[in-house]
Parts: sequence; structure tokens; C-alpha cells
Amino acid sequence: MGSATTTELAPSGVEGTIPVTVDGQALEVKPGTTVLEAARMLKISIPTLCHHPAVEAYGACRMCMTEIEVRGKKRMVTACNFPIREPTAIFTESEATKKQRRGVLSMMLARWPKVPVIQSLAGRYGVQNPGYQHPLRNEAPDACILCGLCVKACSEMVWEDVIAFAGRGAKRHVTMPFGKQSERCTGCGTCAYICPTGAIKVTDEKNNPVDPARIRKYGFRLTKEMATLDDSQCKMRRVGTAHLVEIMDAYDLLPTHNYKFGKHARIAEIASPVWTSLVRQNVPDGCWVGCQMSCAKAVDDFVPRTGPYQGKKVLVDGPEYETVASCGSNIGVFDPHDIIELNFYCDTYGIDTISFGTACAFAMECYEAGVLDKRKTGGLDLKFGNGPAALELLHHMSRGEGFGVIVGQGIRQMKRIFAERFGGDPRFLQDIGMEAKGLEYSEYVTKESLAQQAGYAMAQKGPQHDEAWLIFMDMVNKQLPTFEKKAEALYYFPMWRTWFGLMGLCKLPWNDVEPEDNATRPEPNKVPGHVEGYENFVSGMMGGEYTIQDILKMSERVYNFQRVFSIRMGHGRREDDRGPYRAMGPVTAEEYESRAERYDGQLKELLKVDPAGRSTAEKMALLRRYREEQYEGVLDAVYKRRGWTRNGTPTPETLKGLGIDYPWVVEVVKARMAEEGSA
Amino acid sequence: MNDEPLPWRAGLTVADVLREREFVFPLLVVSIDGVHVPRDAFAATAVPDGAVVVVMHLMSGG
Amino acid sequence: MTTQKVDKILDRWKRDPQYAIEILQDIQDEHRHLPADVLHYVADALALPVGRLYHIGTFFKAFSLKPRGEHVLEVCMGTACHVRGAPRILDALSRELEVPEGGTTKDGKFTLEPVRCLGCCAIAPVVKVGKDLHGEIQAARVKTLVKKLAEG
Amino acid sequence: MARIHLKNLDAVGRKHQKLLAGYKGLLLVCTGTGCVSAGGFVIRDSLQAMLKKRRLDKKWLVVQTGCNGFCAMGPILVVQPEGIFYEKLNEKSLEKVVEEHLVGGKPVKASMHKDLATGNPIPKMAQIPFFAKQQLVALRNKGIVDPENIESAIAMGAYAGLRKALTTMKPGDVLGEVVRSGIRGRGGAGFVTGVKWGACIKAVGPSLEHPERRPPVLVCNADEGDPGAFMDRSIIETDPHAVLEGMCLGAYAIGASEGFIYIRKEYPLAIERLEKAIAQARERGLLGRKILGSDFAFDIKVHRGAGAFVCGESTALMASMEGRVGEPRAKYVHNVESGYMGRPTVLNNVETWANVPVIVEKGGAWFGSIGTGDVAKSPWNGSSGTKVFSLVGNIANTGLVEVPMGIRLKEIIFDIGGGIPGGREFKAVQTGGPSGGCLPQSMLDLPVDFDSLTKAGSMMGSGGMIVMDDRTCMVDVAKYFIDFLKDESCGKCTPCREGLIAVSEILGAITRGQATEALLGELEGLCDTMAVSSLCQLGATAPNPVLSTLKYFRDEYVAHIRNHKCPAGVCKSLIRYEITPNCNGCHVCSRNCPTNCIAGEKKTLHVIDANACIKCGICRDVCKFDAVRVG
Repeated sequence: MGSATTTELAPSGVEGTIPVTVDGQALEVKPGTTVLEAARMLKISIPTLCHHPAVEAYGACRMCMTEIEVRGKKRMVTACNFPIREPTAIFTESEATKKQRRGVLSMMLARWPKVPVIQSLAGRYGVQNPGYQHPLRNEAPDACILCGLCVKACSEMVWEDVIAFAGRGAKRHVTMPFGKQSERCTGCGTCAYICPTGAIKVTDEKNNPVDPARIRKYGFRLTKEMATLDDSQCKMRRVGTAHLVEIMDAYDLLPTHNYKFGKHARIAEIASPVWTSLVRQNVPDGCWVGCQMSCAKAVDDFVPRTGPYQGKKVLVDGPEYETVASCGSNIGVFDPHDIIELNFYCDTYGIDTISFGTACAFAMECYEAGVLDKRKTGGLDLKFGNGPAALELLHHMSRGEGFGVIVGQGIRQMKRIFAERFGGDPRFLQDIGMEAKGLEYSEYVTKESLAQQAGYAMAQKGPQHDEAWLIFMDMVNKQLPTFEKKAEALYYFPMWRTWFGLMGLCKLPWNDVEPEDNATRPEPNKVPGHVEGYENFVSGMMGGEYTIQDILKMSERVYNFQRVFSIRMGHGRREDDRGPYRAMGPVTAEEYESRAERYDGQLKELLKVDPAGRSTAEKMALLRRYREEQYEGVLDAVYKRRGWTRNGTPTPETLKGLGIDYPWVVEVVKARMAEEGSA
Repeated sequence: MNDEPLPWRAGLTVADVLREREFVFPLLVVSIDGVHVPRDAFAATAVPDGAVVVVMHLMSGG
Repeated sequence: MTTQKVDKILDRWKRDPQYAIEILQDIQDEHRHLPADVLHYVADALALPVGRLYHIGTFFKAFSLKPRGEHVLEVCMGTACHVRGAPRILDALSRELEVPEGGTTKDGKFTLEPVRCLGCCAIAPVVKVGKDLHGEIQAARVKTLVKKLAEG
Repeated sequence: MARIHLKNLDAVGRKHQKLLAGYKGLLLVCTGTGCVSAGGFVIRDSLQAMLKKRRLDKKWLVVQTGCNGFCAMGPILVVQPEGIFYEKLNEKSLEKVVEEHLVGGKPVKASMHKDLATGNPIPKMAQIPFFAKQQLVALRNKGIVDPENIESAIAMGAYAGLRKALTTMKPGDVLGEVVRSGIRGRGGAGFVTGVKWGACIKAVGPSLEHPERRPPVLVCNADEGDPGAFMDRSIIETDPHAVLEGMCLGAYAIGASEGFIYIRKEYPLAIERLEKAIAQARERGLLGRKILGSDFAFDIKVHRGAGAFVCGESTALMASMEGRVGEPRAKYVHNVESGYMGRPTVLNNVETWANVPVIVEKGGAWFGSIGTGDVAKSPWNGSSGTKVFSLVGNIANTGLVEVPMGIRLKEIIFDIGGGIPGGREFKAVQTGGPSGGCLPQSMLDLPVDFDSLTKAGSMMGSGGMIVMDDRTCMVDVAKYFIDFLKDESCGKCTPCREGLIAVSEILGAITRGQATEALLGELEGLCDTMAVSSLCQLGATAPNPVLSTLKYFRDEYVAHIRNHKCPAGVCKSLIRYEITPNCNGCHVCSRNCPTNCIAGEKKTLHVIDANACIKCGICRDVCKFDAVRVG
């Protein structure tokens, strides 16, 4: 029944195809296919000058004039934008076709006699120089032929619109407004790449790459993907990372109330439509020359309700997904105004929104659990959801006042202070204090992904997702069923992503937009098309040929150096690679019972224990023991894969294999190994 | 599906599966018995009984 | 041009980008040209790329990026005016004012603009100054016309 | 003011008629742009003052009307009920009319129109040949109603068609009448209006392709761009409610609730009257919600064009309505499917809309009976109805005329237009604006309709008709149109932009006597590419002036090329000014010469220094003795 209704609603003919012949060769096309597309399917060439698949067909140069026949009537159309709607015969080389192409070429040749693309097409169609003198004759081989591709590309691909047409008729020309270099031009080079004559030059080559053309080719490919595919993928340009808010909620991964839960009934109040309506989209962030993602967003004329800027109009960056989660759902705040204001003051005070949000969430849970009270907080009513209190706390932190001094020191210090001064239960505080290596967790609930628990807690600089984000692979896709598979992912992705840091690159263009054919390639999770692009980028920059293996090796050296450095500073032990239990499973009965079906099921399936008749506390203890054991198993497997000891120390052999076995480095690991007694 | 049993019914499409499982993420790679299903064909592709459905979520964010 | 004045014009058209051309017309009327800073301001207010406004400003005849004179002498170049001698009127005015077509006198008093048909073909050839039409004008008479305008 | 309902529309009209009947007569002062430039407002105000002074203002009512049509004769006053026509009035002659005619009851012969042949005064407007052969449909209220007073229009039957539609017709019935009338678009291309509306209704849906109904938009194109044409301006200045009512009827037939009028900024008086008319119609419940008290809702907004001929092209017009540069797009998807903001859009020009109320009121069959061909069989079968032309150039009676389709060119030019003034010869008539063509003497028997004109190498266009005498150089005329279009081309597509530059260059070389005959072949090649490969009709029809002059006046091209002569004495590089023995040495020419190149003692034959002469022609203009010759 369902499919029958679908057929009825479907527009007539859309499901079917249309018979077409091109120079006598037959094929079937979808309605709306252009004459040019149909010809290209058969590898029949139709010349174009103003057409490029990455931008909307413009139909301006008229080079692609082609004779067609529909219902017995012949007519001349531009192949690039004529949509086929009924059976059509296409004649790409008929006399009528050639006559018009010659006519157009002759006009162009009169004005731009030395431009190679025109000369070569003129040769192909046997066009001679015309007998009149064009008053605007331009003999430059790299003259602008007014095809408009740069204007279209700057608008549709780059979204900057800094290049424009001006004037009309004979005075038409391409320029930046008022003939001045626009401040908004990021120098991305898309226009220069798409220009068919070389009329646009990129003059800034300060980095002096060995092969700029090779880099541009891959840069352009990415630009094209952003222009043509992003709208149907992650909408990074239109929405930005905020699109993740409702997605994470749907997968029970959005931290709420200090990571107790992964979704919230009030999600709609902070979902991406809210941000797209409040936030000015596509603000050129200019963080990377040539990046068309423009994922940075800004709120214009925001008026804070508190603090030193109260009542004044300010401009606020963001908020990104992480900020919405940390300063929103994780502290129970669902008022977008409060979230933006927290965002603004964090930025203004130089405080990270993730660290603030996670620290505040911890304080709030302690407040609700009775560890804190108003007296201890200096009067702040730190209940979940109290946005004004969170703001007040932030202002206290900035001024170094009262309770703000304590929270400002971070969760690791708070745990100690709350236990020592306020009589909190150190075990409970340890379980719910979302930090590792002294850094606050970023905003994903990792309870159901063992690999990501390790991805967070093992990260060298502390628990954030910069090294690896494996939740989908592990929890949803079930691609990492064994310790070994998890270990492999925890080897590959941290090495790969460390490389972005080494290169000064942003991670988003790697996998927040994907090539059209990505799904059909092996290991689409690694986005092989983009990995190739990075290989070409490095090779084009430095000369020579670099492969992914070379790239991973660069990273692995640095990664091991980082570990050795940690060890030298007295850290880098197995215990440093463990996180709080809140990151691994339900700490409280409330958490367990909210997802009882899931946890009971796991007891049955994984532990072969019948949950019936057991108390929640009993079930929680069983689950916890199992999960903690599992975690240790992952640690072992990852250390092994990385060539580290069971305590997480890189072995001299590993260092040697990487070519970094300098004596003073080996000395550090040997000392640690001696300490472990495993030398 | 993804190593978990999935109740089957006649006329079940890939789009139905994704909707029911709340798989709202845009970057999905779906295959049925090892054959890749393009994104624009989710609604029109039926899931046969006993098929092995793999719904791969790619990574994004942060 | 003050920001308040531009804001007033923007508000008159409800800051609707569909009325970009009308907005620029009002600015042109008020200021006799489209200053660069005003175009940037309007682009921001309408959330349009300034390049689009620049294209509009250089495309339509109603606009000028340089200040036009106090009196704009619009010489109709329609067909009826053409066959009744409009080119000679234009030449005569150009000689009299010592400016080329489209030019503005040094004192900023006059701009000479050939324009397309004003639709007053029955009284061709025609010169329009502000709202006043001068019909059946002759080359020999333009001296007097300019003198009269200069005296106000 | 109270809103008007279906039931009391007539009462409102009758009330106004009664008011008019209370006067002894009406004094219709033309205040169209043509007359205004000649002092129409001054005449109106003076007339009122004169009446007041004589306490006659309760006896005679001064009515300002829109364009009377006979623009060359302005300022014009028509005294009703007799219909006495006074022309070229000034304060003095007006005073005389008031004294002798209004007070004394004796019409003033001196200010009446004179028969061209005999010089005898013609008292009544209806007797003047210029008006005699006209048939008024679109201009039905020309010179009768006050365009700034909605009651005046209602008294003459405005909105009666709308009332008829709302009370007795379904939307499909209105469409049916428009289809039956066979009316073709008056804007230039001559597409059948009923077919266009029908296609739009289909595109609105809901359909398989668009399950949701898409709200359509109506647009009235008042961006009259053809040089030498002012039909649309005059209709709006004369009878704006005819356009508004036509659009209301279109909206009712198509199911639109939103309409736009796109009008040139260069028409300030028309814009002013249009905006007044819209405001009055809204106030009286003829636009907006619950029109005439029914459930029908429709409103109209005005967009001002900023000066670009190409905006007469529908896709460019809509781009500019959307706040973008007026660049056309490919019309492979039609406006009725995706026009303004991607919505189904019906665009008709002013004259087409103004005809609709009459079609609805009198029936499509009535309209179809006027004109040529049997449109009952197929709307493409002929040209029905009347057409408004602006008759200008080297012609005695310049002005606006409305004639039935199929009338012959010579009837318009000689019977209505009074032929060529100053004893000169007819040479050509140009129709269809820059995209049209020039037709010679031999074509004067041609019936004026869409298909005949196109076949002859010209086109109907919007109705500009420019008559040229033997002092017109046809190469210069072709170059004039090409230069006009070169300036007005948007520059988007290659054939139009580059083709016009090239053709202008070649024509320039010909007018300078620097061309070879081989260039004529090159010219024809360029024209072919422009005609076939241009993106829009501006470029595609741009070659018409060149091709039609080449077809009918090739000799003149050859004379420029081979003999380096401009037979009409226009092309500056090929002519020289000389003073003939007619000269009596009055010094007028030398005093006016801008380069002081005329020498001669008083009362002796003057001489022009050919080296210093800039060929401005002023000497010839000012010479009262016909002593300056062009050779």
C-alpha cells in the first residue's frame, strides 16, 4: 500500500526516463537533464566557456549553441541550460550548430584575438579573424572574456560575493566594488582556478609552495564539494556545528545535567533552527585561507542582561555545538539568550566554554546532592537550569571573588576542596567530576562507547575529542567489536588527527563534508578521497611524494614525544589514562533507572546475570565491575598496538622504530620502566 | 542490522528503518547484503527478510 | 549623507532587499549620487553583498557614482527626437556647457545626460530639467535655456 | 470615503453624473505630459481663475483629463457638451475663449483646429480627421475622465466589468471571454493572452508536479522602453482605473491576490496618478480585501524602474523587481511556471490590461469581431481588437491614435496623421521600436497587424510609429537604433554585447565613408549570429533595423560606400554646408555660429569656412531665407 501511494503522488514522468539521441546515438535520461549533460554522458564534446559543473548554468557565452529537434521542430538552444523534458534529438555537429558557434567565436576573436582557449576553439571550427576592427580589441593572452565564472564561483561556491559584474553592455566588466581590493576577499584563489584565461592572478605566494597548481587542484575540489554537497550533508555553511545538537540528542549522546543523561525533553528550545534564526550565518571567519566552510557564526546586536556589558549591544561569536551543550543542556539551561550570554562572557574573560560549562555542571550536581549549599557558594542558587546563577558564577570567576575562586581552579581542585572543606564524599566526587589529566571533558556522553571512553581519557592533553571520535563507529555501527579493533582505531585516528595540528589545519574539512563517492569507497570513515587530497597538499607544498604512511609516521613521532614529555614531567602513567566512572556508566540509581531496560539487557546478555529481583544498587555494582574490567582490557590492547608497556610507556624499541631513540629520550623511558619494575 | 536483530515486515524500506531507529545523522552509508544503497534511494529501497543491513555513521563534528 | 537619512529611506522600504533599486533611487535623489560608504551601509542593512549594489549602481541609468550637477539636463534621444535633430541639441549643449555627454560642469551646476525616450515624442526634440519639459527645442536656443537655468 | 459594494456601484456613478449635469457644460483641459510641457497646468489654473472672477465657476466645471492624444496641438481645451476643440492655447487666447464662447456663446474660430488642405477652421473635435478614423477601446475614457478622481471614472463605467464578473461569472468564465476575444499581448511579442493565463492557471496547481498550490503573481509592465512610444504612459495618465480593473479581473480569473506594476521612473506624472488611483481604489474597497464587498481579495504594489531598456524583457523585469540587476535569463522555463520569486507569473503590458474590462463587459466575441482574421477558430488566426499607436516623427498630426487592427499604414499616416509636413516626401515608417524595422513607400498598403508587420521585416512592438521624411538617412537611422541597443544591452551574452559593438563599428565606418562592400557581408553574418544565438529578444531582434534598411534601402548603403555620399545629407563626414545666393547678408547665421566660421559683410553673400565648420546645422536652423544648403 505504502509504495502504491508514493507512485500516485510522484510527478508524472519523473520516475520514467526520456529517450534522447545525440548525433544518432541513443540514450535515456532523467527529465531535466541538460543537453550538455546528455552529450557528456556519451563522451560527446560540446564546447563551453561560461559553464562549470560546480556553479549554476549561466548561459551567457553562447558557445554551446546546439541544434535540437523536439516534436519534429528544429531549434537552436544553449546546451548548458536547456532542460530535456520530452524526446529530443541533439545534433552537436550539424551545419546550423557549427554556423552559430563560428559566429560567436568570430565575435570573441575580434575582441580577444590572443586568448588561447578562444584561439583553439577558433581553430577547431575554422574561424578566421573578422574584417572589422573591434574598438575594444584586447591583445592580451590572459584577457578577461566576461564569462562570469569567477563571479559565480565567488558567490555560489565561496559565498563571499566579493567579485561582481559592473556596468552594462559594452561597459560590462568584472571587478571588486569600486575597483578596490575587498576586505572580505580571503584570497582563496577559487576565482583564479576557475578562470579559463588566467585573467585573475593570485599574487600572494608567501609560503612559496613547490607546486601551487597541485595544491589548488585539490583545494578547488574541496571548495566544489562545499558548494555542491554541503547543503545535503552537514550544512556546515548554513547551520554550522550547531546542527549536531538535535542529532546528539536523538542518539542519547547530548550531555545533560553533568553527563547524567544523553537527551532532554526541552531539546527543541536549543536545537539548530533556534540558532539559525538568531545567528548571522556565513560570516567569513577567515581562519584558513581558502576554506569555504565559513562555519563560524555570529550574533549581531546582542544585549547582555548581566555583567559589565549589561544593556549594551555586543557582537558574539558562535555558539558552536560544544558551547550549546556545555553552557546549555549540561547545566540544564535551555534559554538561548543565557547560552549566548555565557558564550559572550567566556570569550570576553578568556575562559573556555567547555571547561566552564563542565565545571559548572559539576558544581551544580554537588549543590543538588547536598555537598554544597548557598552558604558555601556565597549565595548562588546553583540548581541545574539556573542560567542567571551560572552567569553570576562566571562573573565571580572573572573577578576572582568568592566561590568563583574555587570553581575557577577547575574540577580536579574542586574535588579536593569539596572533600577537604565541605565534607563531600571523595568517591562520589571522583565518580562525577568529569575531568581527566586535570582537564574538563568535552560534550559527548561516552557511557555506551568503550572506545570513546578511551578516546577521551587516553588523549594526551586531556579528555577532549580532538584525537578521536569513535562513538558512531563503536556504539552504533558496531564496527569495533573486539579490543584489537578498538585499539586499531585508537591508534590510527589519534595519529591522523594529530597531523592536523602539526600542519596547522582544521579537522572539519576532512570529514564534515565528504566526497560524492565516499560511501562507495572502502573505509568511508577515513574519507579516503580527502586523505588523498592531504597527500597531494603535502607533496605540492614540500615537493616529492608523501603518502598517508609518511603522514602517520610524522604524527607518531610527535605523539610519542608528547608521551615521553608527559613522563618526564611525572605523568603519563596508566592511572592518568583512566577517566571518572560517570564517563563509563551510571553513577547514581537515577541514571541507572532512567535507562533500566538497556542496562538490564546488558546484564543478561553480556554478564549472563538475571537482573530480576536484584536491587538497583546490586545491578549497578555488577555493571560497574564489568565495565571497569572492559576498560582495562582496552588500555592493554591500545598500549600494545602503540608499542608501549602495560603502564603506557613507549619502549626503546618503539622509539628506535620511529627513529627518535635519542639517548636523552631513551633515558626518560628507561627510568620510568625501571620504576615500574618491568624493565 | 548492525549486528542486532531488526523486526521485519513486508514493505519495510531503508527510510523506515532509519526513522524508527532515530538515525537522523546526515552522513550515513547504508548497505544491504553488502550492496551499497545510495542516499537518494533510501525511501524507495525495500529491506528483504533476513537481509544483513549495515548502517554506517560517518564521523563529523568537533 | 547622514546615517539617519539613509535609515529613513531604508525604513520607508521596510529594509526589504526586493526594494534595493527603489532604495538606491531615493538615495540618488537625495544625494545626487551613490556614495561608496552609503552603498556599504545599505548592503549591510539589507544583508546583500555590496557587489550586487555596485552592479545595480553601474547598470541603471538613474544612478551615478559621482555627484551629479544641481541641474541635470536630460536630452531625450528617442527616435522621434532623433529624427527631429536631438543629436544636434546634445552637441550644442555639450559645447555650451563645455562638458562631454554624461559630464558635470566644474562648478557642479549642470550635468548633461542623454537619456532614452521620455515619451513626449509629439513635442520632439525634448530636454527635461528636473520636472520641467522643454519641447521643440532648437540648437540655436540652448544658450538661452542654459542662461535661464544658471540665473535660477 | 465609504467603501463601494456590488450593489451601489451604479449609484456612485449616477451621483457623479448628476453632479456633472448640474453644470451648463464641462471644460476638459488636457493635462497629459505633452500638454503639460506646453503649459497645460497653467491653462487649467488660469481657466479656473477666470471663471471665478466672472462668477461662472458654478456654471462651468473645469475637468483636468489625461492625454487627449493630439499632443502636437497642446495645450488643448474641449468644451462639452458641444465638443468644440481648442488648440495651442495661451493665456491670451484662453481669455478670448472665456469671453466670447463661454460668456458670449460664440465659439472662437482663431483657436480652432485648421484643415490642413484648406486652412478652414474645424469647430468640433469629432470632425477633425485626426480623430475621425479612430476607434477607442483601450483609450475609451481618453480626454473625458479626470484620472485623479475615481468617481469620474466610475461615472464612465469603470469597474462595471469587475462587478459583472464578481456577480455573474466564475473565474473560468472570465478566462473564457479573454480566450474568445483572441487578444494578443500589446507589449510587443503578440503572444495570445488567454493562452498565457490558461498556462499559468495550470502551473498554479495543485498538480502532480506541485502538490501544493503555488500562489500566482500578476505583473503589469509599464516600463515602456521603445523610443518613440508613449501609449502606456498615456493610458496610465489618462485612465489608470482601466489598468487596475483589468488586473483585478485577471487576478479573479487566475486566482491571484498579489499584483505589481513596474513603471519607469522617467514617468513621474504617471507614477503620481497611478499611486493616487491605487490609494483611492483601496479606500473605496476596489482593491485589498473584500473587493466590492465580495470575498475576492487582490492588491497592487508599484515598483519603479531605474532606467534600463532591457527591463522591458520579462525575465529582466522580474529580476529587477526582486532587487537585482536587470539581466534576462533563459526562458526555457516560462514565467507562467516560474517567474517572479519562482512563482507562476502572468505579465501583460498596460494596454493589454486596459482592454480586459471591455472584453469582460462586452464579451470576447465583440472584441474578436474587430480587427483581422477569424480568431474564433484559433487565437493565432489573426489580430483582433484595436491597437494604440504613437504617431510621431516627421508627420503633421503627431499624437496618440487608436485604430482597429488591419487598418492600412497609409490610412494612419495620411488620413489620420495628415502626411508629411513642410512639403517634404515620405521616406519610411519605423514600427516596433528598436527591434522593429523601417518600411518604405512601397509597403504603405500593408495592413497593420501582428503577422503582416513581422512578415514585412518589422514588427508591431508596443506601438511606436515613427514617420521619416526624405531628410532622413537610413544608414544613420540603423546606426541610431544599433547604438541605442548597444547602450541598453545588459552585456550578459556574447552575441548581443559583442555583436552590437561590431555592427555599430561597421555602420560607423559606412557613415564615415570608410567601408568596403565586403563589410556588408560581414554585417549580415553578425546579424545572423545575433538573431539566432542571443539570450533574449533584445539581442535576437536587434538586427531588424539593419536588416530591414538593407532590404529596402540598400542603395543608400551603397551610396555611402561607393560614392562617399549621404543622399539625405545627414552623415557629417560626408556632407558640407554651403550658403546659396539666396543669402541677403543679414548676419543672423554668423552671429549664431558657435565656431565663428561664417564670414561676410553685411548685405553681401556670406561664406562658410569648410575647415572650421563643425556641421552643427545652426546656420540652417536660423536662416529665414533658406540660404543654407547641405551638399
